[in-house]
Amino acid sequence: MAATATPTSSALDPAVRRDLYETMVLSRVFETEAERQYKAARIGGYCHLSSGQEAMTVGAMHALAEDDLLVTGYRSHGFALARGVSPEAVMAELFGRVDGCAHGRGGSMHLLDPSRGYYGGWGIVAGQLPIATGLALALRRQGKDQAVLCELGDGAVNMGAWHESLNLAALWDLPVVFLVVNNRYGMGTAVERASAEPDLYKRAAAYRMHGERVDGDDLDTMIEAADRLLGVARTEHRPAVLEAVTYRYRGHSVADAGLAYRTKDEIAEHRERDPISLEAKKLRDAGVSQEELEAIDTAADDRVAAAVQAALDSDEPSTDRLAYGMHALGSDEQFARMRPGSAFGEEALTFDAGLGA
Amino acid sequence: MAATATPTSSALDPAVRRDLYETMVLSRVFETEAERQYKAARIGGYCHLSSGQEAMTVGAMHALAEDDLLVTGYRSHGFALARGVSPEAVMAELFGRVDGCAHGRGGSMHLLDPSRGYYGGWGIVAGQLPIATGLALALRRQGKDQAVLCELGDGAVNMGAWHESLNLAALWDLPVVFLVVNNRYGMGTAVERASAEPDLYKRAAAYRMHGERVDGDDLDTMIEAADRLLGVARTEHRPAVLEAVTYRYRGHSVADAGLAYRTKDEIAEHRERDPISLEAKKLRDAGVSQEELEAIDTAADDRVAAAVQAALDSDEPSTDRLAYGMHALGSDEQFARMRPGSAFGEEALTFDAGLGA
Amino acid sequence: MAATDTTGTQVMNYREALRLALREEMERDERVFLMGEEVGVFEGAYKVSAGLMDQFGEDRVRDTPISEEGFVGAGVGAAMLGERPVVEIMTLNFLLVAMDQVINHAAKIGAMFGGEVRCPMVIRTPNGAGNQLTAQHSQSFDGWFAGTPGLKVVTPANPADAKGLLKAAIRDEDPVLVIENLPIYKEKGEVPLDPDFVTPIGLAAVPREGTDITIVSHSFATVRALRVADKLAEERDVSVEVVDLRSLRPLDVETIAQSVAKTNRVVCVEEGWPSYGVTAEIAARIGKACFDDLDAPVERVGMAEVPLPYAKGLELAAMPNEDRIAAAVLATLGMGPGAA
Amino acid sequence: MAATDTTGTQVMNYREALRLALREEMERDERVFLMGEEVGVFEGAYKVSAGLMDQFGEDRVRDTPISEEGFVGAGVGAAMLGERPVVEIMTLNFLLVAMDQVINHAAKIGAMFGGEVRCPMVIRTPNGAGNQLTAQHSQSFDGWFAGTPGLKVVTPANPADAKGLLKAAIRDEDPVLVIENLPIYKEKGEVPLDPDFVTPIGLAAVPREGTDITIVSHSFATVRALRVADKLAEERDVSVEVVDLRSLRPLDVETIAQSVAKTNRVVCVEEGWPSYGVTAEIAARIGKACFDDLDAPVERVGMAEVPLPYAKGLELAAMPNEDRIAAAVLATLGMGPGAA
Ligand SMILES: Cc1ncc(C[n+]2csc(CCOP(=O)(O)OP(=O)(O)O)c2C)c(N)n1
Ligand SMILES: Cc1ncc(C[n+]2csc(CCOP(=O)(O)OP(=O)(O)O)c2C)c(N)n1
Ligand SMILES: [Mg+2]
Ligand SMILES: [Mg+2]
Repeated sequence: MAATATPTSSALDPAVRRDLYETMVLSRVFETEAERQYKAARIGGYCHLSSGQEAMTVGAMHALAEDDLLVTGYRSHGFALARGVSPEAVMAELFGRVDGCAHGRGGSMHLLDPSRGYYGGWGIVAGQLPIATGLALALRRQGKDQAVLCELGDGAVNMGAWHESLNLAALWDLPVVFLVVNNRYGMGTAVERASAEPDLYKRAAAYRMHGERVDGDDLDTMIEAADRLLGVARTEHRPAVLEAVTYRYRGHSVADAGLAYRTKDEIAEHRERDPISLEAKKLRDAGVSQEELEAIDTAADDRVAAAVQAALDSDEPSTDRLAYGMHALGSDEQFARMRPGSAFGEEALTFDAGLGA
Repeated sequence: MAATATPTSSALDPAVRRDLYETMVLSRVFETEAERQYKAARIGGYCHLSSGQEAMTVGAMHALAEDDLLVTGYRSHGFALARGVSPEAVMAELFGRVDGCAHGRGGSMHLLDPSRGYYGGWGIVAGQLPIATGLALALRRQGKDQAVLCELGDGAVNMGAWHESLNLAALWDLPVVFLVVNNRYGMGTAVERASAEPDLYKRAAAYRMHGERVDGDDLDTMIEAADRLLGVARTEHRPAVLEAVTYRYRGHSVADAGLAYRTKDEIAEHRERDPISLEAKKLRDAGVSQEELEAIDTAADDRVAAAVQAALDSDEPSTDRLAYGMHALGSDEQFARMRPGSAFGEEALTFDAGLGA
Repeated sequence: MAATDTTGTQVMNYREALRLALREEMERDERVFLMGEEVGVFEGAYKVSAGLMDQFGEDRVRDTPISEEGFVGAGVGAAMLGERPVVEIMTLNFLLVAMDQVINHAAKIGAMFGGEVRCPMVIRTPNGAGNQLTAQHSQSFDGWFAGTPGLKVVTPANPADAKGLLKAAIRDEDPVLVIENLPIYKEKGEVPLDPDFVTPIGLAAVPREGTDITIVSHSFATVRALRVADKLAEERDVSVEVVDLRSLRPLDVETIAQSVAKTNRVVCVEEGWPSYGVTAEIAARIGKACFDDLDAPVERVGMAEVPLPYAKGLELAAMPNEDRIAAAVLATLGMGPGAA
Repeated sequence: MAATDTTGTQVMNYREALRLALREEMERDERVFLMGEEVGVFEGAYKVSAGLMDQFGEDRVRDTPISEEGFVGAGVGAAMLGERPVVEIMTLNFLLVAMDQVINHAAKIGAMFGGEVRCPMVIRTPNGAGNQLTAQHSQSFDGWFAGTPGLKVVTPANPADAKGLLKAAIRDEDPVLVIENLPIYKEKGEVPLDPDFVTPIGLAAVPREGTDITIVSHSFATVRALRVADKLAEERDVSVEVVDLRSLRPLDVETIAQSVAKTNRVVCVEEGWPSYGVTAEIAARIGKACFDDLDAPVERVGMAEVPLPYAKGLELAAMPNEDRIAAAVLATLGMGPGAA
């Protein structure tokens, strides 16, 4: 059951550590700006922020190899950025513009970038688990030694889809690591009020699967564990559960103040162990100067400001292209005979026209 | 976690043991006859036999107190009989007659008798688990110290409904015992080919729930375990998983020869440890004569023959009463205005008329 | 909002009317309890149950894990034993994971068990789109449930009906799906304070009378229909009658047919996709019941048949907006673009 | 049944035609694999996949645990990565537990992700009733899927279409639901042996031409319609045209409208419940597209709107049996009881 240890990344190259810190800061700044833009009504729908969870996100993405695959829930701005999707493409998506990574069709919950192995961005709690399992099955069928990382929340572990997916992954020896982001709450429900076994990683045993819990707020811990379990998945084709304990500072979504179910003190307490501050301290200990750190903040600000500008400059999708992407090329012909007595102007729905007007 | 021991029933009163034996024999004879009647086309639909599983069934039903509740899947003739539903009412149900326990509306898969706390008889794998959980919740709300026994198959433990139900039952301290009937196969799929953790009872731990496995072919073992766990449920309001290992001799349903996925030798081997023979031996050891045992067989034959005759004598439901039971009294009025432009002769559908013509 | 006066009416919004109905029914009947995700401590994702946990405690306002299949089924079981569970599903979209318990369990009980046991449960949940919630969160599957024998389905379009229909549902002996609506939650209206006020299930309303054409609608589409009726009366001197279905199963075909017999023209509107949707059934019923009355084909307006896109402009264009409804009304009257 | 000759046709039953389609497509394309409960060792609950595990091995004919939500979703994921999964669901009834993966995942992918990724998967499953399988096992939810933008839904009614439509579905780049039918599995017919024979998606068939009235149907209702047409031709000298939809989404309204323009009368038949069902959409479309052609209201025949009871007599009475269809045809022609 115990995972075979692979070389750990705890001794991070200083330049790499600095890069990762930049990404953590970028993620925080990006989300702060997203909240501002939401309140300015440039972003709509649900917008779930992950401020406070940056070590978990960036650590997991660092451990993910270039040709590994990623699937997440809806709290995924940080994952997209850390996976290398440009802030412009993410911000444009939040703004609902054609240059968004889903061309303005998906919004905050449905980011993706298949060219980086990122297969979305899903909004139904635990709905992404069977899909991640299927991606891993495809990898096995194709004889590839790649792994899938599947992010989910602590609330998702009580859905039937969790159970069915973990059983299939274990039964079929699929290379998927289920990353349970335990940020203590699913909306307003604390883990202990939702899970009869609140040590969530222990549930892996029900499938003879390896499970472990780590401090998701420590970047090195996070990288070490993710790297090791992804390694096992790649080489031994064994799935695992990695529970990362962390905390979200903001409410469940921008619409939730996040105070009905927890105290200000509790939040303040967690902010004292902020993952970005922890990393800043490590960098300072390694000799990085305060100016350098401030320069990173400034660069992130600039980067995000540029992303906002790019998003604003990007076109809104043409309303003539409502059905864009829905069906594959050639499907228009199949639908041609549906038009008489049209209930909804099928005439107007074409699938294979380009994105432009 | 460990269940508190309650007085065991292993020292069965000889008269009781004899009664239970009679029920086991009745169940076997009933099902043999059901198969014959199915082949004579008096019974239709799916018909799932449980020959070979009698010690499990009768033992569990003996442990169930009079005011406890029962929910099962579709392989439930034996449960109904052992719970005291008359062979006439069960056979009439299989024949689709008005005197059937569901008035011919349910058939083999949907037996019930609320007056005996038997709430069905369900056909969707694991669909009965949330329902059993809800019955237990109602008992708790009503402040009652009763328990629910919920039967399911080894195949059902891989459904999401299992996971969600067990978590709820454990989280809310509900008095329900999940009786996993491990008869080695779900249709043609052996347990190890379906469950990553083939020691099914171990899955209870994922909910901090007690789980244990027993030999379901030994009546005394079965009674002791069911009695003990139901007792904990009643008095301490704690759920449990009881995995009873047994074997079905016949195919999955009458339509399945049951040989594509297992050998004749395997079946023969299990027949050597037939639960009815095991009990007969215990009775003989306790001084019951061979004639007495044969008299039990004969009585069962007679009982079942009488049930067949009663079923034959029972009326077929009137086709004027297609919608009987669908809605509560008074609903006809709600549906009255749906009739114009009727697509299906709503005129003919009344809910509150009696069962007769 | 907790009225102690029980005569007359009071202006309140739709969500308050629902809350009043829940409170009254919970006070009236010990067996009634509320269960769902975030209904208690969080006071409801859309705040319908605000204050109820304080009043009734954790047992009667029960927070659940995210396990829709599990707790919908738990509602079914509790109802079978005589409780009166009201199960909240955060939005209709999430009922997809509990479909089997609703369709293949709750709806089957009365008939399949030969009338030996009943399932008096309520599921309440909002449908609807319009806030850029995107494809997975903007759907209206109303017709699927309305097409399921064994269920009853009601869809209040204003605060009074929200109170009256939810109370009727709770008092009903059968499983009833109460489909609320996200955009209507904040709409205000007069609500009767009588704790025995209920809106009968199976009875459509005619919130606006007219003579030229009928719009048949339900849920938020009724709100739109009334706005379109106002606008067309003013701008084009068209007299629109609005039939608000209120109940999809049973469906009040009689009221629809009476209206169409008078106006001879009809547009059916729904928030969801029309193909194989609610308006299909309405149009088919009208085609049969009013064959000789119709002076023009029955028009339908609904959501464009695409997974609802995120971008605001795309979303607005895809939804059954008032311009599209007005255009369909005018076209059916021969007053559309190109007409004399 | 494994034909090596690839010209001409061969008589085989529906289940053999499906098997031939699977075998040919698996031979043609390595990415195609079959997955589902009992498809391998057991050779399929209805034996469609008999012999395939022997030929293609356990990886390409993959037995699953009873976990529909899990393995349907696994199909979605595999398809996103370029595989061509064919997922068998034992019967359509069990798709209820996997509804969320079909409706809120598979169907959403193309549009919601802006065309960046596709989901070329097939789900095949039989609908239907008629063998006393009772309320939980006798349903036809065809219209729910057909009403879901992003899906395609086909419903072969004979062996040739079983082969042709399943092959078209496997080759399609979108998620396609192939609804087979329990009572048709044993029906025989000529099936083209050409491995490149496919039946286009979105094209209805006219298996019988006639002049007096049209029956529009799909799946097993088409088998019934053809029998009724024979019977009425012989006994009442009525010339019935049968339109077999074959595809519910896209729906071939053109072929229906052409037929109705000729016959001016139409009865829509389905195996499921008509209210909010497939025939609602067909009737609504005809009402609009053929408004001036209709000489009589569009009739609908389907299952009585009750959970299907077990007893044989009740089941027969509840189903859309041929007497009920014939009666509807005659009534629509003004030849019913009481007519001149
Ligand atoms: C099936 C389903 N039920 C309910 C919801 C509504 N919902 C969205 S997020 C959420 C909480 C999830 O919590 P958790 O898994 O802990 O993730 P976190 O939000 O903390 O990242 C809920 C209930 C949903 N999207 N899907
Ligand atoms: C959700 C669902 N999927 C598939 C089926 C078809 N089916 C009926 S019984 C069965 C096997 C169940 O096996 P098990 O749980 O071991 O019970 P047993 O039949 O051995 O008593 C299957 C697959 C079903 N009824 N429901
Ligand atoms: Mg959480
Ligand atoms: Mg079994």
